[in-house]
Amino acid sequence: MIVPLDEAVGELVHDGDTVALEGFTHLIPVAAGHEIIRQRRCGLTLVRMTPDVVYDQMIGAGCARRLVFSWGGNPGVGSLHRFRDAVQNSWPVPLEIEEHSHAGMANRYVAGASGLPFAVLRGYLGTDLASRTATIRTVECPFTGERLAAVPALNPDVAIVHAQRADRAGNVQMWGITGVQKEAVFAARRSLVTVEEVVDELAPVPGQVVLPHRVVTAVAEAPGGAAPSYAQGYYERDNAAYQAWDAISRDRGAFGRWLESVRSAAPGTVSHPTREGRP
Amino acid sequence: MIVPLDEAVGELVHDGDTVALEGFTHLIPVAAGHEIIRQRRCGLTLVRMTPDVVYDQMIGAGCARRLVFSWGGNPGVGSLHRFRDAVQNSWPVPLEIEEHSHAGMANRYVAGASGLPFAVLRGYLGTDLASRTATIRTVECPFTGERLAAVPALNPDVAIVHAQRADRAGNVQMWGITGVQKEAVFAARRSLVTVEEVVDELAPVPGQVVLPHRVVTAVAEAPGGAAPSYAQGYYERDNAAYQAWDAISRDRGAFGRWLESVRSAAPGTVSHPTREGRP
Amino acid sequence: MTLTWSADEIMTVTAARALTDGMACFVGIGLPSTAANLARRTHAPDLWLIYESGTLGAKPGSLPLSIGDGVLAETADSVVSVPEIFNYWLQPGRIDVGFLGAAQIDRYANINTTVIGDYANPEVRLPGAGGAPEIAASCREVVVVVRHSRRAFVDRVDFTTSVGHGSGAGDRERLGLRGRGPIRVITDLGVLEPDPETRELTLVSVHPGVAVEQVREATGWDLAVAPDLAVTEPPGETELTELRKLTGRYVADRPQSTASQE
Amino acid sequence: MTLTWSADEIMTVTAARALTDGMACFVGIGLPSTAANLARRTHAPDLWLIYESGTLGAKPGSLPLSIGDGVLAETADSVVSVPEIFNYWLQPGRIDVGFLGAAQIDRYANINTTVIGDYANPEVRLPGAGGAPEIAASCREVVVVVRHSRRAFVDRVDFTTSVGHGSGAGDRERLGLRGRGPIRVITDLGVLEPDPETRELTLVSVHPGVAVEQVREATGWDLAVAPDLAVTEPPGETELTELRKLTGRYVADRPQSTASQE
Repeated sequence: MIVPLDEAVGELVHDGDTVALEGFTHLIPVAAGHEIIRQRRCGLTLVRMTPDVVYDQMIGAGCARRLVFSWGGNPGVGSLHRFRDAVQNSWPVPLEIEEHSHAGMANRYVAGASGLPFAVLRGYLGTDLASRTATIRTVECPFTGERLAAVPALNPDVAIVHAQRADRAGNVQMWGITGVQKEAVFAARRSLVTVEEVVDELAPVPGQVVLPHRVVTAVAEAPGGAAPSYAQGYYERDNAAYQAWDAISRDRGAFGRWLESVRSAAPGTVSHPTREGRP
Repeated sequence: MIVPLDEAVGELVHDGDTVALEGFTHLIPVAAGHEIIRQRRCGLTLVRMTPDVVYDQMIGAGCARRLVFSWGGNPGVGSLHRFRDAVQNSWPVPLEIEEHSHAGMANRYVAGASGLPFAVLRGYLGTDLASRTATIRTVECPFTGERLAAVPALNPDVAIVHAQRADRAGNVQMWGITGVQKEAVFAARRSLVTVEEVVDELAPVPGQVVLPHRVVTAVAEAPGGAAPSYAQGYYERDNAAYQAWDAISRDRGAFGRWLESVRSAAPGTVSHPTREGRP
Repeated sequence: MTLTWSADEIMTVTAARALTDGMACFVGIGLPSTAANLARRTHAPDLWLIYESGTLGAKPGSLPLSIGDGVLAETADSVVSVPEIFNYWLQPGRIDVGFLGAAQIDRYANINTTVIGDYANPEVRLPGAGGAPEIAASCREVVVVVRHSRRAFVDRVDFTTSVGHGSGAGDRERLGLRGRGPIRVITDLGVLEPDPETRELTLVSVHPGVAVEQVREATGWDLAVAPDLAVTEPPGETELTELRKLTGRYVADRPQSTASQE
Repeated sequence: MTLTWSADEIMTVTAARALTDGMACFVGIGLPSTAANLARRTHAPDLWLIYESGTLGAKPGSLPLSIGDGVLAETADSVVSVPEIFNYWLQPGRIDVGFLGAAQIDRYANINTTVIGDYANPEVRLPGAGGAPEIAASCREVVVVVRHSRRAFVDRVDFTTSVGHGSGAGDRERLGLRGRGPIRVITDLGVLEPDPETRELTLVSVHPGVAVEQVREATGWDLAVAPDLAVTEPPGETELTELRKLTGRYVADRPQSTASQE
């Protein structure tokens, strides 16, 4: 249940898998993403509501053949240049995209978590998304006759999230902004949770979300594993790292050097632009 | 926002309304139910997943013309005799019933809370409920072709729940088993929350559910207002009162005397069988 | 010393034994809850109890009177909303075993908790469905605990609240029900299991001292009896002691430390 | 003393004024967030901010850089899941005003944040929809904040990420969109509002010192000008001070207590 991160990724993430790394600005599983890069996984369908720096890195590293998402950007900074390069120039490999809105993606996870084949929402009406994305259809209310949007369930092969704590039985505790992580874990066939620390007992925290061990396949300790995003109660968001990523990612060469540094680092190391070269 | 209970019921609950009093064993809004009896409301469509003693009382008092529910009983004791008398003998007035499963009712509230006309679930397959209840239909998944159960949204005119605390702005805080109360309040056009106490500041509590003041129409202070059910952190369940209700409710005469005592009590008083006659 | 027990006690002990340690068990109130909590205190300490009130992994020290008692919330790994229990836990098939009671149960283990008599004009109005229809549909398997009588064991239930094996073999699959349905019915007289071929409930075990004829007389159809009919293993001392502690019938008439030596 | 301000500052101040105290406001990141927080610190202390990350009633003391900053969670009345924000808050029409940005906006206030150029072979791939399509559909009304340029103000968006007024009057109703849609577009040059009849965006106000021709030149269609064109009320000292505190551009070059006396 509690395993080293490199073993967990090695066992749970296979080439060609559909993999969702979730975390809404807070608690992004960056260390796990870097481990996927380090193990040179490829052909992945990457799923994420808000692909940001770590997905830009995985896409630039050639891990992904397909991206299912609703908003891809460097929050507070601008665009994702590796994502753009993949979409606009197929570099380093072509990237198919399947694009939804947040409401649609959130409900796709909810349907997946609920064992339903689809979800119903008021969404997409009149937008070009509805015509560009094959996984947006409509359904008729059997009581009112009204037509509503329907989206298929998301059931990733693996969901990966980061949390503050887990106990030794694999019960996971997170708090603060917890986004769609519970739904992603429940929707997935397998799940990996990286945590700031493994503790003997999970003292209750207001606003906590608990993932019982029964829905968690593996827990890996990865202190600092959400940086440069933040872990409430542990560390702040490293805004400078997001800004620094903009320059690195604009240039294929600079990105290549960054990639080399990640690949040559020891397993479990988290590499952040602003932290390079520091003791 | 913060009003006396009798005023709140007087303003928010009208004859003929669809009214949901929710609370899953814990935090049942009994004081509000008794105030509805005291104000002699009639023709109500009463909605509740688990009609128990307080609904037996309201039904016996003739408040209801219709009951929408999934399980009606005296938990841990047995049957509801006023409910049975109404269904089997139309006493004191005929009672129509619309009967679902818990899963169906919970999802009807979820749809109501979500502004959707219906909800989809895996439910009712092969049961006689599906043929006896008009609000159970099917819908086809537009992606897989699978047929699933569909139930219409519940949007009560008023939802009434009981909570531990509210602040003066009308933000409500409850914890422990919170059942389907959030969904009931969100689904309703108006809402009334009775609370153990109104406080200046809601100190966070692990496991809390907060209902922001924006979804709360009125808050009424009603200390002990969930008895004989319990309010975690305030008082225990009065199991003897549930047992005592069995004898009272079996007999129309005994029930009539109980009803008279409730009607003649001062507004806001909670009458429980085992507490009668005590100082 | 000779152990003695009541018919309810051997029923509850036998029901508890049907639960394997580590399973996730969706528990109905009453007999199922007593049996599940007994199992947790004897051979299955890691049995994971889910109650429909929203408590996950409850570890009550005393028997809850209702599915929403405070002791369940206070001892749970996590308390979630009722929609979440049904949608995120039950519906996707995460629960190993559903543990149900019944007012009526029939030849194919279909369950009625709704009405005796006609639905529109009932003889007896019962509480209704609660969580049972979806528990019976979605748990990997279902165990039913019910006291044996001709009133309860009927040829065909007056109302199908929860589907057991429908009208026989292949019916669950035809209906699209995902779980295996009732695999065992435990009563105060014995144990019934669906026939592997026909899915008709068949007597597979009688409790010590119970005659087959007694069970057949308490059953409203021509009850089949398994050729290798067993006699239920009697309750052990620990099982009885723990059960009586739970139900409040335990009388500590001697020091507990010596009890195990007798 | 004469107040001076930048084009971005008057845009943000004007956008903040579009928000009424007590409203529930669904806030996009960037310019909308700055304006909403300015409103909360000036005329609308009870403005109720919702961010799509799940924070309800956030009261950040400093500007969040993202929609999920810790300061939002720590100051919120409540933090809920992302599905809950969209399903229980936005979708049922509980939000008074949605506050959006845009990469492109067209004559009928349709918004593009997806691609410039062809979808399959884009010139510029933009971040995409995020919460915007449903914010634009379900909020009672929508306010858009965007810097004025011919690149942004186009006759027809390359991609309709979020519907404004579609192709004109009656289109929202035909599509079944429940909110009123964009009621105001605030830029660094002036303010546009949909024509009451045609729903075409019309210049209703220019900021002090801005010529109508300048606005028309920065607009990619033949921009209509309201007959009663106004000049935007200039930012007040408190507004500018609070805005600069928020954006970190405030220089406390004199004691604050005397500032208000000048």
